Amino acid sequence: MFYRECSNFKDSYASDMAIFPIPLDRWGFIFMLFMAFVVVPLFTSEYFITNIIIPFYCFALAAFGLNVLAGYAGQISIGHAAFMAVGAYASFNLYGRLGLPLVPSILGGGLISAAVGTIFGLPSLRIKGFYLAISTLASQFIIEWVIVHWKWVSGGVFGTIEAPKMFLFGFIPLDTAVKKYYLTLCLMTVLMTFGKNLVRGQLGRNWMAIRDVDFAAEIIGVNLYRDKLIAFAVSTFYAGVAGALICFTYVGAANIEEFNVMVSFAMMGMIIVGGLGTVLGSFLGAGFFVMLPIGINQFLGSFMDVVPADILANIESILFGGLIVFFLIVEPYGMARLWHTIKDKMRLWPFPY
Amino acid sequence: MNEKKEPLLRAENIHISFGGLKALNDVSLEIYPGEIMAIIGPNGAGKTTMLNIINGFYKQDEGRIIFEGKKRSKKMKPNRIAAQGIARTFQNLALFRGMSALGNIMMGRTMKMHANIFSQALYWRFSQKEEIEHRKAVEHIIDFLQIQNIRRTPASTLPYGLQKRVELGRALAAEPKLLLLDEPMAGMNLEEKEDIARYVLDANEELGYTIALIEHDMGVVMDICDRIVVLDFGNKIAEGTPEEIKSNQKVIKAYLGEAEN
Amino acid sequence: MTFFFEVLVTGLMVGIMYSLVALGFVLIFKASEVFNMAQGAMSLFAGLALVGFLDQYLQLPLWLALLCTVAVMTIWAYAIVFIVLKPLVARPPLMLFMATFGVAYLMEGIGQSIYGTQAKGLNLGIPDTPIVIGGIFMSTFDLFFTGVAAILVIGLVWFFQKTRTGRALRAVSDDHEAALSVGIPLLKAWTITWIVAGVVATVAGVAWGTRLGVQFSLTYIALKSLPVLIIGGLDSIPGAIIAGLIVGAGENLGEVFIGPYVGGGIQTFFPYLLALIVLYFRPYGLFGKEIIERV
Amino acid sequence: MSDISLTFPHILLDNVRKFPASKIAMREKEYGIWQSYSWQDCLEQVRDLALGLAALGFKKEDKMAIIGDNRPHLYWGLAACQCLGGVPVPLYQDAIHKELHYIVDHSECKFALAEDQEQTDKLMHLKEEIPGIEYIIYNDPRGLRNYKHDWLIAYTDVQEMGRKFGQENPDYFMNAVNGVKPDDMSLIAYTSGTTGNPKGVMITHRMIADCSRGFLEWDNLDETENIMAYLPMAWIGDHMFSYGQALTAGFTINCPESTTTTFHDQREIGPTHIFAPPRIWENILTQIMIKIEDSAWIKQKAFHYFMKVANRVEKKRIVNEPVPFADRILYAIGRILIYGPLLDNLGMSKVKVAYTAGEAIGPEIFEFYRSLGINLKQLYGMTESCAYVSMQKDGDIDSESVGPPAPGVEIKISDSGEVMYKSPGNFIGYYKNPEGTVETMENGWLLSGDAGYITERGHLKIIDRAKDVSKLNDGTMFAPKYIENKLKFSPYIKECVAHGMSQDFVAVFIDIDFGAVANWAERRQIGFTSYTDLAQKPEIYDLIYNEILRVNKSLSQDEHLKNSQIKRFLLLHKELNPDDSEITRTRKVRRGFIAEKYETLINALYEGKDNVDVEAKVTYEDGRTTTIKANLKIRDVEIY
Repeated sequence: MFYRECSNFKDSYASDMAIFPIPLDRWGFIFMLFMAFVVVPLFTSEYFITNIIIPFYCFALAAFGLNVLAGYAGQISIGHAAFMAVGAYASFNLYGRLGLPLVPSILGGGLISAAVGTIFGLPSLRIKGFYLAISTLASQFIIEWVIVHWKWVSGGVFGTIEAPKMFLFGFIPLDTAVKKYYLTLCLMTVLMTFGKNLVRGQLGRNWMAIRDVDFAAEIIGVNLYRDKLIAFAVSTFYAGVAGALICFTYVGAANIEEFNVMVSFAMMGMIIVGGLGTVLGSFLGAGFFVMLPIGINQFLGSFMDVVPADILANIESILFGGLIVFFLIVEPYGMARLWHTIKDKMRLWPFPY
Repeated sequence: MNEKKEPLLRAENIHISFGGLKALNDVSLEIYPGEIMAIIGPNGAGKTTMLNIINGFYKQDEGRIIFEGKKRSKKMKPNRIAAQGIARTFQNLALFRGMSALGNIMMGRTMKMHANIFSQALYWRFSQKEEIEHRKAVEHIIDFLQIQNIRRTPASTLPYGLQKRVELGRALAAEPKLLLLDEPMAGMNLEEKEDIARYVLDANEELGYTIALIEHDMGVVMDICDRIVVLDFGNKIAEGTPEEIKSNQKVIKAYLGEAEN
Repeated sequence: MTFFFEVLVTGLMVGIMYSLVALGFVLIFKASEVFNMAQGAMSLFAGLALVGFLDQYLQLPLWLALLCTVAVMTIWAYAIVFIVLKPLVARPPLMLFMATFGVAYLMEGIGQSIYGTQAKGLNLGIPDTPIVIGGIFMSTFDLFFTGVAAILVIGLVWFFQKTRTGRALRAVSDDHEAALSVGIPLLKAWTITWIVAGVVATVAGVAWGTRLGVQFSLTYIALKSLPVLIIGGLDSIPGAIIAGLIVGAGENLGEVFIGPYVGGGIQTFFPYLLALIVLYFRPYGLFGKEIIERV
Repeated sequence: MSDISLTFPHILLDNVRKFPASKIAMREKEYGIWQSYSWQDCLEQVRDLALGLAALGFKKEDKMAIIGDNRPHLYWGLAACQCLGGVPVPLYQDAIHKELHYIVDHSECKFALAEDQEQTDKLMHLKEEIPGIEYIIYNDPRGLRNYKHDWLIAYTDVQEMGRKFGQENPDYFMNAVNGVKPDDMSLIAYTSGTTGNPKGVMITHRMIADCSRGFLEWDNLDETENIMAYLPMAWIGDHMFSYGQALTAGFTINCPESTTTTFHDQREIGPTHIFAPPRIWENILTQIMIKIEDSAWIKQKAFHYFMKVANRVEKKRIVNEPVPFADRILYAIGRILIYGPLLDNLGMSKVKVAYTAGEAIGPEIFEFYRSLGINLKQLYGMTESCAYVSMQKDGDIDSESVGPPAPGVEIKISDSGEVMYKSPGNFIGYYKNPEGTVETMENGWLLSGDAGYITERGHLKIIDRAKDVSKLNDGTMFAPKYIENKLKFSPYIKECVAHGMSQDFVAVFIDIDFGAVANWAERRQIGFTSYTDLAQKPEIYDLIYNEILRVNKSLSQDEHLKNSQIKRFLLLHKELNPDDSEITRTRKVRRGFIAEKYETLINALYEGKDNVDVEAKVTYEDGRTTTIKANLKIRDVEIY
């Protein structure tokens, strides 16, 4: 209805292959950036920023990571939170112990997580489907165990490290919510852009090919082993960075409980509800997952003055589970696909086709 | 026809069996550069198995494959074989259903694209140039197959005939030295068959591809093929030009035999 | 040496428990190609329900409480099959797999909203006094449940091998069309298997519940038995049993004899390590059916 | 005036000088994107081709046939031919062999330029019968690999020769171009006349150039315009619009990917200037109506409501009356909800000015587009006057007339009521047909053959073809075309023929629009096997019946015409088809021919029968023929 595509023609492949070929989408995206970079930090409360937006960004990153693996490359992983943990602890060690600068240690955390992820990806070369899915759970438990039991990894007791004071470029203290917010936002934006480029490029196509018909992919020349492993590496890199960011900017400590198997499952849910194999879906899913408890809280809050944590948790998991089922039945490709259907209707308005 | 020429691919005494069942029994055949060669035979004659061995999806139990004069190692993976220049289509479609027609055909170029992961992530300079240059090539194939209007349609939603066409496009995009087509016209109406037949001919004559195809429609085979190999129950029972095959008693029997049961 | 045997036997006894849960998975997978991530949640719910009937809400006698629990699980089975799986028939297995995620969340949420989240003791009045058999110490408690588990396992095997329904169900797993010709509608078959799985879950829930108390962590039991599953092979009942024993024994022995050197607590992941190793050599488990691709 | 170039070769050279290299002269949708050419590119293409032709022996005043869809290469061919002082003869790409043979033979073409294999085949077939054709040049080599003749050459090869020839004779091209004079013949446009053989209208550079300038000043159009070139190149309208005006002003000319994707491509480009015959506007309207009928009821309601609003508003605007405030608000809302998206979907949201020309357009159709906010205007002209006689001026629009005389045109009405005019576009004569020329000229005035009069506003109003306008027995005026156009506003009616000359009442043949009606029928689960079958369904008769009632109502409001309401009608068993020479390529009804061919039907209409048997010969494009038998129902219609 609001789309105006007349005289939006492409006279070069570059413009035809742009991320947002439709002007209105382009503007929508710019508007979003504006919201994120200007409106949110200036006009929203510190609580909102620290407890909603920052975790939202982090989980969006993580969810995208999982999406690369499950949504694009078709290799389900149900132990993904463990790699967030790897990223978190690795970056803490890099920053706290080795004294690397902040951003490098966060990315370093990602890289280390990617290395570990690649190792856990090796079974995917031989194992398929559910066997693989379950063997990815191994990563969850093995990593948890290592972190809890090997003091030199976790440093503190029961795998908890307090976050040291953070300085950006060594001198800018990262003390306020807004500063942390910008750190998260910038990293998130950059990495997501890279991510989008990957999945729309040849690598992304190879992944989807593997997902859809692996033997046809191989016969057209895709190196299954290499590209599966790359998928694991990329995916776990994003998870790692997300984990590190969560700990630095949200929790303020690396705590293994933040990354238990339940979180892994939740991430699965995120990408299902959000939309498998789409970047948008990663955002929607993560957003949904983060907002849900707060939403319920607000809702119940209007009836009772204090909402018991357990009731909150229960309603949350009921809604979450219900929605997973709902989406799988009604719209298997999640909110993202829903949005696209609406969008197409808008573009054709007032015509049906 | 060009018997003197050195064959592009030679399969020598291929044996393969699945769980005791002999699928191919001492089959040898040559494919010569620039020809359209057909493998025909009743159902279960082992035609598809032959293609699967040629492009390395199955490994023969005995016998050897010689491609461009070099013996192929049995350990060679299908993607390496593809890299040597063998592409194929499948009897029952194997399109990447999650991708658009364009994306599917772009997959045909995958071996030719070398931008590393980082430059792809930046989508800048080399990576972008590469994408564009291969998009151009693909667009020519889209034009060749006259599927401009379905470029952006998801493969899964395309009608069967067009899916076949897209799959052909995917194989063409790889610019193979040897193009294997497994029943490219299966389940098509006459008109669609004529189209595909024309594309196959054009691919052979204008783009100069060497083609080996399996097809049941004898009419088409006789029309477009230079040479025919006939398989029956895993054995090669005849080989020659369409005329020779038409008059070959064994062949006729094999087909009548099929007709009976 | 006796010590070794003690460890081994305890391990085996735990192993049977694993097999029990693993069986739940196998049954459902065989019948409906669904990999049921809700198995753990089912055990939890069963445990909670039992406690509910037994002493939390109404003080029913044990046998009645058990009966009611099974009834509840049956209702669940119907709900899952007809509300969740029916619309998803003929969708890729991955989707059904993910759907069971949702079911798990639902069960946990609903269960805990009804019965609360705090851990509850579950006492069936079985004395936990150690007794000595052949010079090996073991708890009657363990023995009892080992017995129950063993009986159930045998029962299931019998059900699937001997009874008409059982055979029909196997048919379903092998080939859906065939099953229809045998005269068992798909959905009916599914419902039956889910009920059976529910019963198994109940027993597992009770067994582990009495041991660790009925609480959320019961769901992890399921996770513990996943490696058992893949070691045995997703679709093999005997596989589940044998793998269960292997894992049980393996992790116990590992814990006792290797654990101390690496920092202890290796049960948590040892089974998975085992699974990885097995899968590397047998991608479809010890007894799993291999899937061959046709072009 | 002398400093203004009056020949198209020079105009092309001027453009190369005038415009920066960044200015796009032509775009063609190919390989998924719009390939662009600057004026420099065009010149090089034209030069190479021209020199190539020269190398092949093409001389001044030689004729070159051009056949194919609108492609830059064909327009370049046109220009190249003119650069050598030659005369292009564009042909209708859907013309059947018989017609092509006559034109190519009559115009003595030595060269022929074809778009692709399909067209080349036609020409090669012709060459067997007409040895005069020396060379056939093809643009798209696809499928032509097996054709080996030295007289069959690829476009690019010709250009290759041209480059060599150019190196050998560096100033050949410029000499040739300077040899071209404004009053040299620049085009022979064959009119598919409603009677007899096509006539070759001889046009000069000066005519096209002057008329083009006239157009451009009239609407002050300049090089910023974007146009879609998708009308048959053989039609004078396209030549004026996509070549004459385009070169003179320096428009950007956009050629669609294929005829089937035209409207999709138009949406992408968003032309600022549209020129199309009524049938195009009718088709688009039909498409809109079909789609709307398929859309959700809420959308339908919204659409119909806001179209009513728009219509109210337009009725005010067109007579320059103030629009009531409430309506202005509603219209603004409508623009957001309906008109805006609609125009955007049609690719017309950028349109500055649009023309309908070639024949009369139904007032309702005309108002529909205007009410959407498109500045649609009517233009009157003929091939013989480079389609340049009269056109409507902004702010002085009137759905019934075709506007005041264009700059430099004089119009007068003969005593018999026939429109005659002097236009800068008046042709020099019919090629090899002096007597034909004499017939149409009357001491410097050109006889249009149309009946019309000048309204009090000084607008020219065309009633109908002079020879078609007649009287019913009771003496009331009967203007078939006028009635037919009213009928054609219905999306369900494709063509129709009104009868009534020296009869007691008006009766019509109707051709249903198969697409629209089939769609309508399917939605109501009305099964049918063929066009003929569908056309004879009683439901369809009811459908059309109501459409006719509507027309009768509006006729009843006109003093002169209220007695010429439609009393009876029948639905034809086949679509009127140029291949059966029932209508012309430009879809003008050949009344005489139809009167003979369907005499039985006409009689049945007037003898009061309620059905009639018919057996008709149908010709397919490839010349094959079959016969259809059918029994056609006849219906009475009540009148107001």
